[in-house]
Amino acid sequence: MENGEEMELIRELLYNSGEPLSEFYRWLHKAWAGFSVPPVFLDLMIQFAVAAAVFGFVAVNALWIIYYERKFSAKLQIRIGPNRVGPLGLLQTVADTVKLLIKEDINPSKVDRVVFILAPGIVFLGTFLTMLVIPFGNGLIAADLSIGILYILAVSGLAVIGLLAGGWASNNKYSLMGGMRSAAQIVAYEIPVLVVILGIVMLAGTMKMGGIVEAQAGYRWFVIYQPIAFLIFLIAANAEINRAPFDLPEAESELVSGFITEYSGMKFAFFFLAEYTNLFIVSAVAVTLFLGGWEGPFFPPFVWFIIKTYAVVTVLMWMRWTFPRIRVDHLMQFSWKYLLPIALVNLLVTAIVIKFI
Amino acid sequence: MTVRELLEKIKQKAEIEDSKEDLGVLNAYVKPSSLRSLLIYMRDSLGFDWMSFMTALDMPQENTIEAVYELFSNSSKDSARIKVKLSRQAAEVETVSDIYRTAEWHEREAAEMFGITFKNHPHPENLILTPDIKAPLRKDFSGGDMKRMPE
Amino acid sequence: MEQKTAFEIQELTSDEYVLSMGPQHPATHGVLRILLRMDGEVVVNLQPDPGYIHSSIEKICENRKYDQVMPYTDRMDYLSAVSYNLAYALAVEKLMGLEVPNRGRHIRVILAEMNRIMSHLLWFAAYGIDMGALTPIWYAFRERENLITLIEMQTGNRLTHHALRIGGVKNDLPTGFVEGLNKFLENFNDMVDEYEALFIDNVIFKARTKSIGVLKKENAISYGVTGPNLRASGCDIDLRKLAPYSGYENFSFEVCSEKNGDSWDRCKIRMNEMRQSASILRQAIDTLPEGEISAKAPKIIKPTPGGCYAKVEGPRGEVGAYVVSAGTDKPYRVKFRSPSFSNLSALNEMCAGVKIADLVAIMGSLDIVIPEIDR
Amino acid sequence: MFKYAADIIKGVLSLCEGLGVTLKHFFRKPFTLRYPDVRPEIPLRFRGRLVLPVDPDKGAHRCTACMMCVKACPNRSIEIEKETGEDGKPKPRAAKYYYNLGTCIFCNMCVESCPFAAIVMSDEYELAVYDRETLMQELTAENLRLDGAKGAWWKSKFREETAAGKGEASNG
Repeated sequence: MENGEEMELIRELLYNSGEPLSEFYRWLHKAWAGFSVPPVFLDLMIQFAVAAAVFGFVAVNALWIIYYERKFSAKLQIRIGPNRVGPLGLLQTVADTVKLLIKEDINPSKVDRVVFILAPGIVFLGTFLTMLVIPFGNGLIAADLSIGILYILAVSGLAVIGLLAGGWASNNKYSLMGGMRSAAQIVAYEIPVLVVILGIVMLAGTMKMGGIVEAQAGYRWFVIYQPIAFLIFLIAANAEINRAPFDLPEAESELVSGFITEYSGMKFAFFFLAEYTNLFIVSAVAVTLFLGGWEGPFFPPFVWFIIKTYAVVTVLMWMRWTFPRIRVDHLMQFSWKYLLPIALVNLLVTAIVIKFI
Repeated sequence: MTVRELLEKIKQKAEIEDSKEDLGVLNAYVKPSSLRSLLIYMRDSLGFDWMSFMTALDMPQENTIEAVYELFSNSSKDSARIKVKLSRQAAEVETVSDIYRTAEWHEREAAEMFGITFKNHPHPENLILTPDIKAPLRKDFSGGDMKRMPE
Repeated sequence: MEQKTAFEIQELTSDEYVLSMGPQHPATHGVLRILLRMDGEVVVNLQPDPGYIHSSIEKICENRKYDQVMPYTDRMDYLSAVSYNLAYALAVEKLMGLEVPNRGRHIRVILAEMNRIMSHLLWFAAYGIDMGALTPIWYAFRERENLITLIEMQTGNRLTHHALRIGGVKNDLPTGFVEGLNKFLENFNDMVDEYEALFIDNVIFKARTKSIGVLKKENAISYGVTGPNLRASGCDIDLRKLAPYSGYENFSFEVCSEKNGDSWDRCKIRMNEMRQSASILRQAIDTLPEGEISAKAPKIIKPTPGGCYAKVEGPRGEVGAYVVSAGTDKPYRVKFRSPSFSNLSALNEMCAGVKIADLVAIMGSLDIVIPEIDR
Repeated sequence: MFKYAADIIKGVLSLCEGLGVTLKHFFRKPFTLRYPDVRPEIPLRFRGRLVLPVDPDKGAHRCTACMMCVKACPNRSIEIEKETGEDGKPKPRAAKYYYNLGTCIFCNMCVESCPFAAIVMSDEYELAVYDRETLMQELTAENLRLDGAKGAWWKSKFREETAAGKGEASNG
């Protein structure tokens, strides 16, 4: 294959999404043709710009989501929440982040240094890569891969390596236990999620994120066809991102802080950032798969997407601040004895219905 | 059961050195050798199923340490205080932690606070103090920075 | 200084390891260390190691006058200071033959029951945190704050009240106290219902506490376990009923007890006890007698030689004070029998073969207060 | 199979009940006292730091150095130096009243024992300091004037006593 063809293929893969962005790319390429520089540099620059944009969004969104969670939980708990830094405490998380970034970064002497330092990076990388295929609006997607949803499942699996590595490298019994728990938990809950997504893919006939949303056009949202699947997805995905009531890997009252016990400063901030971005991603995927993505009246698609995502985020937070933590063996039982069988039955029924009706 | 009746009953089972009534509660001084058999008898036959606490009293002027066992009966609401006089220099008594399990910790506490040895105790190590502090609740204990109150 | 080792290394099989839980651990509620012999997540054996914050109050008391001991008794159980006050005051009054006037006894009961509710509310709050539910604490602290404000009006302090004196209480009820208490009691039962709906009846919570940490009746009695922990094992012993003190015989209330002796029963009992305490408080403020609040105690208290053991039903169980007088103005020896001390000693009995998460659930349900163990 | 379904439904219902409680609280007013901006109401009997206020009638403190508070204190937090007259003999008046805030347990025993209502526990509750040395306080040097509800209460206390002519009465 010639070099040009290959580039064309990659470009096709990356930019073949809906309208505005790819139009913009085409226009850029046309303009670029005026200079005598190979177009591969332009591609690289676009890649960097996209990466920077996604990173910026991840960071700002995480800051906002932390603030939102603190305010929301405060409201549930009849208190006020952050209200000192900035108007209504809006800059509280910014101040916290700055604090974390300038804090001393402690590497305990007995840790496995390389793995210890790499672990937060791996966890964050998995999160960051997932962000690339979230369809924020019609065509507003960094890379609309034809295997989008599969890509999400594959990449989000990276996080477990990071958590386990962090727990193991900390050389702390509590951390190790936390890491082990997270591995067991994510493996157990990946399967119900997979089965549920399979049903959606069957309905939509595509694995492309944009395609799944388009399959729901005309308010035929999959949540109407698959309400049980939606619930299973919410629960299992919540477990997969280690949030209460499934926050066993960090289980404060049992394992002190689980795998992040020994982490401080910047590395801790990375774990924290990944955790809250994961919350957003899970909600965004739920919106994409079940709630019609960006579809909605009056407002532009992007706004609708954000509104829906934050609605799901709110529900997850509501659950978090109400329920006690589940026990580790109950967690496994819940997945294998309840979620998985129900998800399988759901899948079977879906398959039969699609086949014969 | 009045104090007198109780005293009569336990006199048949154990060697009572001395006894007195203190605000309606029997205080019986028992020979260390018959302590265990007495407590078993009281628990099984007299219904004293409850040991409130076990502690000790240091009596330097008599050169003794009294081990105090406070018993209570949930059925008849009777109390009894069994005491054992031990010598201060070699305070040693059989453990009763297999008769009343609660005595296990109370004896450990008394052992380190008063320097009493409980024979056959399942966990003879210290419970509360570090080993460098010896018998602080004895009257003649003098720690580094202990001060008396103004009179 | 030699290190305390509960488990010898040789004892461990190759699968097992020793985990040191505490002295700084979110679930130990203070400075308590528990050495766990673990097999994966399963606790094989454990050994509590208290003593990190020992305050030697019993030694201090030997060097204080009888009335000066009273503020120290506050500090053993800072969650219900009045129960220790009361045990000590009852012991000294019995030694001196003092009779507390009716109104004084009534106020003592009011304060003691308020303390019981406060303590149970704090247990509820802390247990929520132990179990990973982060919201109950705020609701419980709201009610507790209302009560503390009332107690602060009466005694002048929020936790270490120093409310009682030998012979009675220090202060009469201030104006507005009865109204405030009435207002609090009005919707307190609804609040307890809400707590139960939020937390105690939750299916996750039930799964984590039912038939976990079972303490059999005969074990409970042998270990000297008292209070709600004993009553959960099917033994309805409550000193307020069994050996009434301070006029408890004048109030009608139920002794809450359950059958199974597991963690959930212990929780249920505490919730019910809060309702019963509220009912006692209602009766107490309705039948508050007039008159003196304190007997005339001599300025220098010198009881006749002898020993006296007085016990009261604290929120955690039998709180006792064994006061030995030698006829001087200072007690010869004061021994405090603290319920948490005995309750914690039974922990090993309940925890064989449970998971580490269950251990937290069991310890939380025992409601231990560390300064009470490290007197 | 039926039990399996019933278990799920029962579980979900109990979870919904909990969600309902938190939702109800979502619409309630916050219970928070916005502390540094809004100050809590301090009851009259509150036991804060010990103070030796200036008697407005006399223009000086009321302490006669009778040492009752020193003896009553269960923690030896008070020490008093008597004033010496020109003849070198001690006079019944405190020259220096040392109060150790670090060891004080706020039990109010000193105030109760004072026969002249000279000392009182104030409303101050923000007692943390940066320096251990400052915990040892010398109260006569403060020349503190006690105002507000507490001050009025204190004044009525000792005026009552001086009017009745008895030197000894309980306070607190």
